[in-house]
Amino acid sequence: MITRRKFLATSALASGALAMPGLSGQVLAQDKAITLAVPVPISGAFAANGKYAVIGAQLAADEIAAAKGIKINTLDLDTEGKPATAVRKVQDAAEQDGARLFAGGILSSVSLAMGKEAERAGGVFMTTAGADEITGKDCNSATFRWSVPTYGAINETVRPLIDMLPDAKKWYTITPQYVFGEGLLSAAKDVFKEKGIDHVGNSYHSLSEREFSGYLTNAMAAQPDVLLLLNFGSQSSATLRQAISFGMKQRMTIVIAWASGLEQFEELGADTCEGVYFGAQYWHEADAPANKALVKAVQEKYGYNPNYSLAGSYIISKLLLEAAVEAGSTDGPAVAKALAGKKYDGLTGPEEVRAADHQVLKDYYLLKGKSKADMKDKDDYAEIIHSGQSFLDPQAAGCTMPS
Amino acid sequence: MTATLRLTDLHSYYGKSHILQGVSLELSEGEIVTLLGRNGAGKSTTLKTAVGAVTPRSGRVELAGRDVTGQPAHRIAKAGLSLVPEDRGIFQLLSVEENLRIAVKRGSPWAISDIYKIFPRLEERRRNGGGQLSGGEQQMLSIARALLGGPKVLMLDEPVEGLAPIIVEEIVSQIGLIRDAGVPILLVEQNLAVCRALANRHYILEMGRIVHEASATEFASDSETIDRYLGVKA
Amino acid sequence: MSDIALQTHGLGVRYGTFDALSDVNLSVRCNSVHSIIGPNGAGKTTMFHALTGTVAASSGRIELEGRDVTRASDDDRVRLGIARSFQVTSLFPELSLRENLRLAAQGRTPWQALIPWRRAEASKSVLDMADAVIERLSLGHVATRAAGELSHGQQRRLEVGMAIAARPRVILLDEPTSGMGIDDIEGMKTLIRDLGRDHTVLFIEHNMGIVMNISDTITVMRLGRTLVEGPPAEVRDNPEVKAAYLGNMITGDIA
Amino acid sequence: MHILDTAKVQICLALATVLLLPFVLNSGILATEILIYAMVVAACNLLLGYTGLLSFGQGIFFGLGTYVAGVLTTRWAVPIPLVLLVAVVLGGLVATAVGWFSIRRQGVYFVMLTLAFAQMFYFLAYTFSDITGGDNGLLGVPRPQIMGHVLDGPWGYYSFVAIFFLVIFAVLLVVTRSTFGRTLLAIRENEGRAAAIGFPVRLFKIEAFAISGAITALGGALHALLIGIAPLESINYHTSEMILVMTIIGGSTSLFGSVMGAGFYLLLSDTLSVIWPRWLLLLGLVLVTVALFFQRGLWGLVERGWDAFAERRKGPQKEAGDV
Amino acid sequence: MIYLFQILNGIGLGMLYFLLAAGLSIIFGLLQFVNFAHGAFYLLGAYLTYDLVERGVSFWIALPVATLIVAIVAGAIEALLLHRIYKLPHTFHILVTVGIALVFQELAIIIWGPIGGSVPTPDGLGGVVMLGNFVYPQYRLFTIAVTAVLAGGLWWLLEGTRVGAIVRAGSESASNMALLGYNTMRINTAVFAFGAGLAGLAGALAAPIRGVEPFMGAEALSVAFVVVVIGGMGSYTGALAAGLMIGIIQSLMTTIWPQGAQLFIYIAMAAVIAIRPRGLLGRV
Repeated sequence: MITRRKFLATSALASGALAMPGLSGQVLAQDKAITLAVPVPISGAFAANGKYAVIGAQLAADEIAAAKGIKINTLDLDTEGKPATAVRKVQDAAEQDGARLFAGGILSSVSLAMGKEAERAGGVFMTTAGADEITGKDCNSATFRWSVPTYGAINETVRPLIDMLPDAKKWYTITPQYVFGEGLLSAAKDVFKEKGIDHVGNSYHSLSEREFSGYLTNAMAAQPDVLLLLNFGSQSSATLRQAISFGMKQRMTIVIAWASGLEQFEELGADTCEGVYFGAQYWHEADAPANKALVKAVQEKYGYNPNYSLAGSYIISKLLLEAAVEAGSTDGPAVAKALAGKKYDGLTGPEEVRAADHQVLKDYYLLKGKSKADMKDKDDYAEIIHSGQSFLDPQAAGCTMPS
Repeated sequence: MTATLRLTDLHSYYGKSHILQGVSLELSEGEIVTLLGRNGAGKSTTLKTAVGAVTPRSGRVELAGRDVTGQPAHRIAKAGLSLVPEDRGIFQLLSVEENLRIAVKRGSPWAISDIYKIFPRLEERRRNGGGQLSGGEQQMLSIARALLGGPKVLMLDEPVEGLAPIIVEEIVSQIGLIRDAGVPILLVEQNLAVCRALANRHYILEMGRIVHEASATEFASDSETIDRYLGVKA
Repeated sequence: MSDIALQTHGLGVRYGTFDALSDVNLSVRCNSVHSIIGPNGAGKTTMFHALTGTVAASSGRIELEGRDVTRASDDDRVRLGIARSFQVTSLFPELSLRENLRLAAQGRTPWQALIPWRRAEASKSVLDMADAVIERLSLGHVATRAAGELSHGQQRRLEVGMAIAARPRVILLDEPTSGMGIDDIEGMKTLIRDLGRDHTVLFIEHNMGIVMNISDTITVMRLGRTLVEGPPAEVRDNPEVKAAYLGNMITGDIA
Repeated sequence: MHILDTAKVQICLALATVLLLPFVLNSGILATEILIYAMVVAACNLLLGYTGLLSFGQGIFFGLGTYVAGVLTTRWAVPIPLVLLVAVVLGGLVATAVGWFSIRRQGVYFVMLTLAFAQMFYFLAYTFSDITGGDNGLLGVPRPQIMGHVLDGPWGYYSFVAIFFLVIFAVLLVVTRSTFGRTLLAIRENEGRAAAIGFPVRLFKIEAFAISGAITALGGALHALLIGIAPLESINYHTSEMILVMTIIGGSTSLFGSVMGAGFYLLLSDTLSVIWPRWLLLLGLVLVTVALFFQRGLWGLVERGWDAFAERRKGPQKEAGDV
Repeated sequence: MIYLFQILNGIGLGMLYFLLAAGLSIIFGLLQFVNFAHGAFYLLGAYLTYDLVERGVSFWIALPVATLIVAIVAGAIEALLLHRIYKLPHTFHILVTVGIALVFQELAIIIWGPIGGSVPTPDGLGGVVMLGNFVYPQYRLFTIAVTAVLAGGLWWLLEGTRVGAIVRAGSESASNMALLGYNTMRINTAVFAFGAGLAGLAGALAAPIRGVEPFMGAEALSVAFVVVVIGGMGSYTGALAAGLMIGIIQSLMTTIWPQGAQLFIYIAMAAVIAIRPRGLLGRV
């Protein structure tokens, strides 16, 4: 408060603090820096994601600044993983710092709230969060999303697995009880129905659950061939860990449809992950030129491989900044216009920003955990056994973009 | 002969009220001394001050020639000044034996078996909870517990209050046994008969001061003093 | 019935299996000073609790000016006209002396105090009552001081004042002089005697100087029962009382 | 009563806060949030400071207010004044129920009971996501309009909230200085005696709960209008914890102390979170420090400072006199 | 069959809850102190175990060492900080212990990182036991056995030994203990350390099942509170009964109505309190 706020207070007073701040964004000029706001959970329960997201955004900013010869300031906003805090910080950044470019999110509830706020503030927001509503029924002109929605995640994991494991006819699901979980579950059910799979049961659990022995018991009682975990983050780690302790890995195939990638492998360790299938938005070993470049840059600068939080934040920051440069302004609608329909070389290969719903069309990966002996290096936890794109068309996803 | 317990000019307060206004008394080897007085005269406060449960504003407490003034209660208790409080302080949820066991001190001349000799009732009820005892039994347990710590001086606060006559007699004889075992006793008691039966000397306390001191024989014949300080005459 | 303020018929209180009070027949005349004495554990304070409704009577009846109040709750009894002071001073220590008394006076009409916008100054009768009591206690010079900062004697007087402020028919005082110095006791004695003129006072006391001096009637209690009741002279010379007070090995319960 | 605790000084301080915040702070959102929480914390103070009830239930009422605003504006487009009224009434009613249950126990048990209720309401909100939106919350809560003009700018809405803040602050001043408020103080000081002089103590406590709950729910509704969402976190017990911490830090002997507590906490969090991602550690140390060394809170410091200042100005010539 | 199995799960879960709550309950009984930092000791126990195992120390050594370190740390906190605030109102107990809990949580992130980690199942207990159609992890059976033995041992310690008698006596009246020559400050420190050590042990035992993450303390705390409220404050047997009850209810609910499993814990608590405000076995 002492330094930043004082400074802001004086400068704002000079320009008339009580007046409504202008709604137009900055016009780019050589001598003027553009601001990229990075609203991510830096403290709180999802601090791990925020830490890497900040690094990824900075990397993108440095890269664009060097390439285009402009100044870019990144403004890290700690959302604490709470929607209310996130919205307040976004409002503040828009009004105090004139920020119009927002790259971040991660959590569904936080991202939905921020998307609305970015639209209201005349900015543009790009996220890697999971909730389908972001490019579905709550889509708006200012919000873009890089990550694949639930439909794609299920279709690129469950469908290839069914093909690969023709004997596995009985599937059991464990689902967190909220909209995101429901999205994954209903997509899975559709695939089951189409493929003639016997969905032998599902257990819902709350988002604060840490003890899964009860749900796993339900699953064991149904004697499935495949256990499909539809929860994510530390909950999916806990479920997997406990499932393994119940000897379920030996008795059935286990799939985590929405894994968070390298972070999760590090948390779980190779022994736990061996033989388990993981769906992932990003994998550092993916064979795409842009990805190879990113891995090289991160290795050079930090000495480790990029994980999903870092890579996701990097790519959305880069997209926003490039669009702003192209539009010659950070003004929300202008940047959005530049982004919509854009095709580019992405971290998963060729990617495209679909204009109709602002969803990026990109690959989703199915990984399989390797044994410790097979790992080439300490991060080589898994091999990519399938990748591909599946997307509902915008109408089916429920997005009617206001013009 | 030096006093085993000597209180010199003690002043104590409860909040703002000045309860002890200069109490001095002493107790020697082999004696039972009573402290008499009406309700609110400061008898219990004198005992509590001696044992450190109330910290005196001024004055001295000496135990066997050692100054213990102002030390915390547990130190004074360890040094050998033992108080059996008016409410008896029995741990209701502990059995009789447990109440005794936690009171045992290394180096004490008293063992639990000695206690059972003096208080056979306690041995009978050793498995009972402290809360299930009658008032008299609680009193015995409280005295017994104090003895196990090997006290140099024992202080009893109204040991027979509210007890049936037959129990009173039993406790009076037990107190006598303890004195005979060599533990000097300072007794606060309102039952004159009990005091007469036991005490070598008497102090009378009024409004926080010692107003009268007498030997047992002097006191027995001085009915005027008794009426004045303790009876219904104003 | 006209001149009896408070009366009990066969009043008993039982704690578990212990009879704290049994078969007490007490009658307190209007505008009199009535004291209760007796050794520790005689049931004096228990009787107060039963009279004010702090504990329920397990048998018998309590009448206030002829009206049966045995089943009335404690705050109802305050409104009906029974007020008490406590043996252990129980004030609102951080509030001023005047506020303590104002609250006690307001306690007669507590529903008024539930109105969250009603200013305390709006109840003139309550304020007047508080000021009248301050006058009566001669505590005007410390009226704005916090009760917790008063001297012990002043606190004891305020304790009695709290009972007066409720404009009761009967004032119950539990050891009003406990812990007081000689000078304060004299003042308290005068206060209680005066209270007897316009109220009815029932009080528990150990100081025989006060009891014998100002009581119209004395009830002596022992082991939860009444032993003797009568005027001071009679009680003083009663051999049973003397025996009870000075004790012997047979009764063993004596002060 | 301290000289700074008179109604006039207090309302002046509140007014000064409203007028000064726009000049001191650059962020209208933060300033508005401070006023909303100041209101909510002052209502908590009515329970904690004036009645001596340490309740973890405030988050229930706050969350309830946000959901009232969320549901009524996004489902049925109910006009804002009516929304706020419903929040107040519903907050009061739920608080009465929670209070009625909780005050059956005292001390730590009471604390535990309110904590349990807070958890229960959280899981109710989570489980019945059809109404509350579950983890996603309710999105798109609109700002109020005044004469056809939407209060979209931060300082426009600030002014709107400032009026509520001043009214509520004045209401609480009236309440705490009424016979009712003064009886609450008596109950805090010595509950047994308050009952013995004739006050039906339970009724007083329940009424304090109701008033506190109504104001807290109003604050919750205003907060939902501020940030445009009704999130699940609002009804989490951490909200209760935060409100309590603000109350204690501010000092529970004065209403303006609550305003200071809310302001201090929010500004501190905002500042620390910019400085260091692990700022919660520093916050933890602040809490320990306050409990050990500043038990009368910020307001206690202000009083002490004022007394020292008055002492110096008065000089040695006048010693006694003020009481 | 599935219900029987869920009851077995519930017992395993309940015994961990019991271990957590017993410490809280004992501390409350002796000190009348609301300890919001109790979850932090659970967290510390789990992380210390994780740390030691990562360094190659055997789980069997890490378990007692972690427990002991937690007890020592807690004892130091009590002796340096907490004993000063016992006489203050509960408000300040809560303020201080909430502060301490925050400090521990953030320290865990600083020292061990924000992601968390796994503790491998200890050697020799990695397998499973077949129970009809169901399998049950050996390690979980082991924790049930250990906590059951501990529960019995604790009961014996509290009810059958002089030390236990001292603790129980102290929780009845500290001033009477002083009259018997006991330094109650030292007893307080020891009991606080002991109660915190139980929480640390619960954390250490839970680590191989649940892994470690920086926010596990806050979650454990709220469960521990529920167990103590239902069981009755200060009651050891109450903590056992309530811990098992909550564990079993929660497990059964995951089969009966999984959406409401968490909600039902609180509904059960509200029901118990409505009928019996002091808790199942509470004394006061």
